[in-house]
Amino acid sequence: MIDKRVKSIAEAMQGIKDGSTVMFGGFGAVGSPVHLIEGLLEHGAKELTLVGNNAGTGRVEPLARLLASGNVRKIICSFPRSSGSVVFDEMHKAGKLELELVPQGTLAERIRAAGAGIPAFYTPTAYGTALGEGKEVREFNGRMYLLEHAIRADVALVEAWQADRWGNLTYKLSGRNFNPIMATAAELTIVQAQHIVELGAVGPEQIHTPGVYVKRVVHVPYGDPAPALATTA
Amino acid sequence: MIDKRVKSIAEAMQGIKDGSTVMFGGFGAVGSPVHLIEGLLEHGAKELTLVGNNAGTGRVEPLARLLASGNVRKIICSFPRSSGSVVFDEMHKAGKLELELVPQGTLAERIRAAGAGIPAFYTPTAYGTALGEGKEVREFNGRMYLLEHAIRADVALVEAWQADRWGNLTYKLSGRNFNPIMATAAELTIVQAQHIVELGAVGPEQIHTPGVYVKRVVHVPYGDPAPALATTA
Amino acid sequence: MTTTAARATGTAEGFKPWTRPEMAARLAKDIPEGWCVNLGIGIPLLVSNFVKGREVIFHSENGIIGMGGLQKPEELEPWLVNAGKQNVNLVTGASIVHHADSFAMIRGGHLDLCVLGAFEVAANGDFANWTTSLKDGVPAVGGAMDLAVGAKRLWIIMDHTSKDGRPKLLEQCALPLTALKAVGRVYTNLAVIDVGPQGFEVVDMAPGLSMEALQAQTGAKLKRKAP
Amino acid sequence: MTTTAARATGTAEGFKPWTRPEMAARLAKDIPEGWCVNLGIGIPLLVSNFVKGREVIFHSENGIIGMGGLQKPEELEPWLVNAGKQNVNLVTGASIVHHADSFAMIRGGHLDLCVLGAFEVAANGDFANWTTSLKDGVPAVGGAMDLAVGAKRLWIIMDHTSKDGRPKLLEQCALPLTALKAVGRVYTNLAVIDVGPQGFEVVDMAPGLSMEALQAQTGAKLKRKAP
Repeated sequence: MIDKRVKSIAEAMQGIKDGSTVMFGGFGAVGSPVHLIEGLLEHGAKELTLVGNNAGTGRVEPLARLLASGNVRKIICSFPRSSGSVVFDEMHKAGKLELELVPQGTLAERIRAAGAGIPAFYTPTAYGTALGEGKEVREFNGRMYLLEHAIRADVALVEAWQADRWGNLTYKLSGRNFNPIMATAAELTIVQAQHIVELGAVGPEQIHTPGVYVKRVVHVPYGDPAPALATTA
Repeated sequence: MIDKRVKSIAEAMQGIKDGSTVMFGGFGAVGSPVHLIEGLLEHGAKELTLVGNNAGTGRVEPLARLLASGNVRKIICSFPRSSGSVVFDEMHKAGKLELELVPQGTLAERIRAAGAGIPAFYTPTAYGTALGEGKEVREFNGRMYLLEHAIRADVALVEAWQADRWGNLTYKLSGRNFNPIMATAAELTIVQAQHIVELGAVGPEQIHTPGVYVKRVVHVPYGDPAPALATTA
Repeated sequence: MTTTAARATGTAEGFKPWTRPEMAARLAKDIPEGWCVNLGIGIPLLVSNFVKGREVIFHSENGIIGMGGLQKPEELEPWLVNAGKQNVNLVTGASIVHHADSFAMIRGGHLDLCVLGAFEVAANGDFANWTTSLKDGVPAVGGAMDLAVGAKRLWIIMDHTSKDGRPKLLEQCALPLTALKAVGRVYTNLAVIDVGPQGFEVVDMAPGLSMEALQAQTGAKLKRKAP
Repeated sequence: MTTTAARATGTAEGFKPWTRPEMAARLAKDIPEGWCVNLGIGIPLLVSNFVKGREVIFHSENGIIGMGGLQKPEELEPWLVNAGKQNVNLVTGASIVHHADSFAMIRGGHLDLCVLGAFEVAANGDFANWTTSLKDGVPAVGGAMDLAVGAKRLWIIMDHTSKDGRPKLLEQCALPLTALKAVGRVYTNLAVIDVGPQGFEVVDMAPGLSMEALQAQTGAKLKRKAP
């Protein structure tokens, strides 16, 4: 019997090595696999490269603490700065945390490309800007494009609404965001699921992520994300 | 009020010009917009380039009749040949129908790329084969890839299970196939829908194609596709 | 004080710059029913208040097609946020997609319009809105560059001049660019200005403002749009 | 008649080539529980009959993950077809995706195994299965090239020789290639053969068959797989 459920977050983290590239879903707090990020901090892997849309808020939430721990060497990110991104700001200014800033759509497409076996693609985004500097440029039909490469990860940390023992997933509303594409782009995709459901409980046309992409599922019925504070994208 | 419903297939075809590139969904009979293909034949546009997985069966079904009409200059296709593809075979052998043969996954990704604003991407498929000949080759991480270009269309003909007045769509089971990606890749996406439903009848997490991609919807409650005869992929 | 200076600060008798809601309403007037529109954070978001009676579909780059207004306290659905991470509602007919699909929609030219704020707009359509410096502070870019190149039309809504009175419409941008030749139209507190093949073309001005006064607050040559 | 010739046609006493169901069963034995597997049309499809008692997830490139068996007449669901366009069932836990997502799964290396038929397999793992000629007839390719380069493992299941007795395992393919250096293992009616760094390595043979007889029907050097 296929059963991807594991009993604890510690078990879910087994085998994550120093030097790993780790993606994490979420757009702000919504769809963020906070308990897995906390688990990664406790697991203790060092020299990590993180890939995600944001770079944490405040000093208490797991992502901020993971950055503060010094275990992260680099972050690939579209929107690291927010009113509350104090730890990121400090670490980056102190030269302790490298940043690769990527436009949000390019970030999403580079992740999707990795999952789809596409090593590189051309995009118009960022052509002629500081974020396009040093990138290969090419013209198609009279318009200029940049070559962008897939971002593949060793580990993807994903937050889902429902999961079954095969790892089939659904996401709730805006909780979807980066989670489905990250689930496809890593060797080891680990899911924290709000609800564990029976196989077949979600119809074949309603599953958002087929279980094929998922290696481990841990049940974390943590409830709703905190009501969102307006910051910026 | 946004209302993309049109009253007839003839109305749905309005404005399709000679020389157009027209995509059609479906994998064999399932999800095939047969009434729209028939409408295209009756509309009479000539010098068409078609894009689809298959190239028709027998002499009676609309796609075979469209090919037989001589209105099609070229077909971009992954599996034109089947036990029943008599019209395609005849037209192609007689030099009256150009074929661009594309591996099925490359075909799907080229269509998806067009919808996603990606002019070109690299894929390992067909490298070193006759279908890769003449294509640009590039190495990434020690593996060889081909450069493949987006296929954009003037018109996409799509078959859906449910549609609302905004053009939000769902597909039934294997009827999904190429339909959702073709819906994104054309200037004019026309849908034949089995069921017209009220706006909001399908939940926001269950819509397969957001209506933004759709221009016209025509109600064709034609029922089930014919039980499939085993042929080949 | 000189007339020009008075007009520049908008205090001359007979002339008042448009307020932000007025700017948003003026822009909203130009959005026809049926468009799919992405509104940037800040002033652009105000535009959604002025399309009542028309079905306009608002897109949020985190994967919402059919975004409604901000949630009231009693409506709280913490699983719905907009690009600014505020809790929002869905309208009837809304759908949700993942981030790659959302940006495929943007990059693929499926949005009729994107409205963004800006620090600077150049006469050739270049604009700068994502960072004031690549050296100081921590940069962030979000979805601005994707929206700028992807949407069918990019309109900018912003004050005509900076807080210290310097023009924001320029011959050339000085700040790091967000995109090249992307802007189609600019809505400011003083005027509505198209970016045409030969540069800025004034479509509309706040009532009582003269072309000369507008030119005085603009860092590039203005001409009147041919009717 | 000579012993070799007798063995070659499988008629010698004490030796019978594996039947197609036996070949499929032999291959199925090597599929562990939990793999996601795409079975090509023809003999490969038989493999699904021999994994009972193990959860193996069958993928169909037209967008099914969790394909069951062929439908019985009383089960008819015309909206479900496999890659061969036969009506099939779904298993509990199945999901449906569109064609680009299905081939993203294939190309992205998410299938543990693909099983295809072939006309020829070369000792370096090249193989040919999509057309016997680029000149005659109308070619078709379907998903074979994508599956061949995408799945984690590609196993071929085929008769050891062609109908007229020519070897199908060769030093080099003569027919148009489907993919280069793609095949990991070949299951024939005579043997199970790995494609190793130095060429074909015999893992298993039909009972009673000798290495010499197998070599006589093979167009490339065989060696025994080191245990």
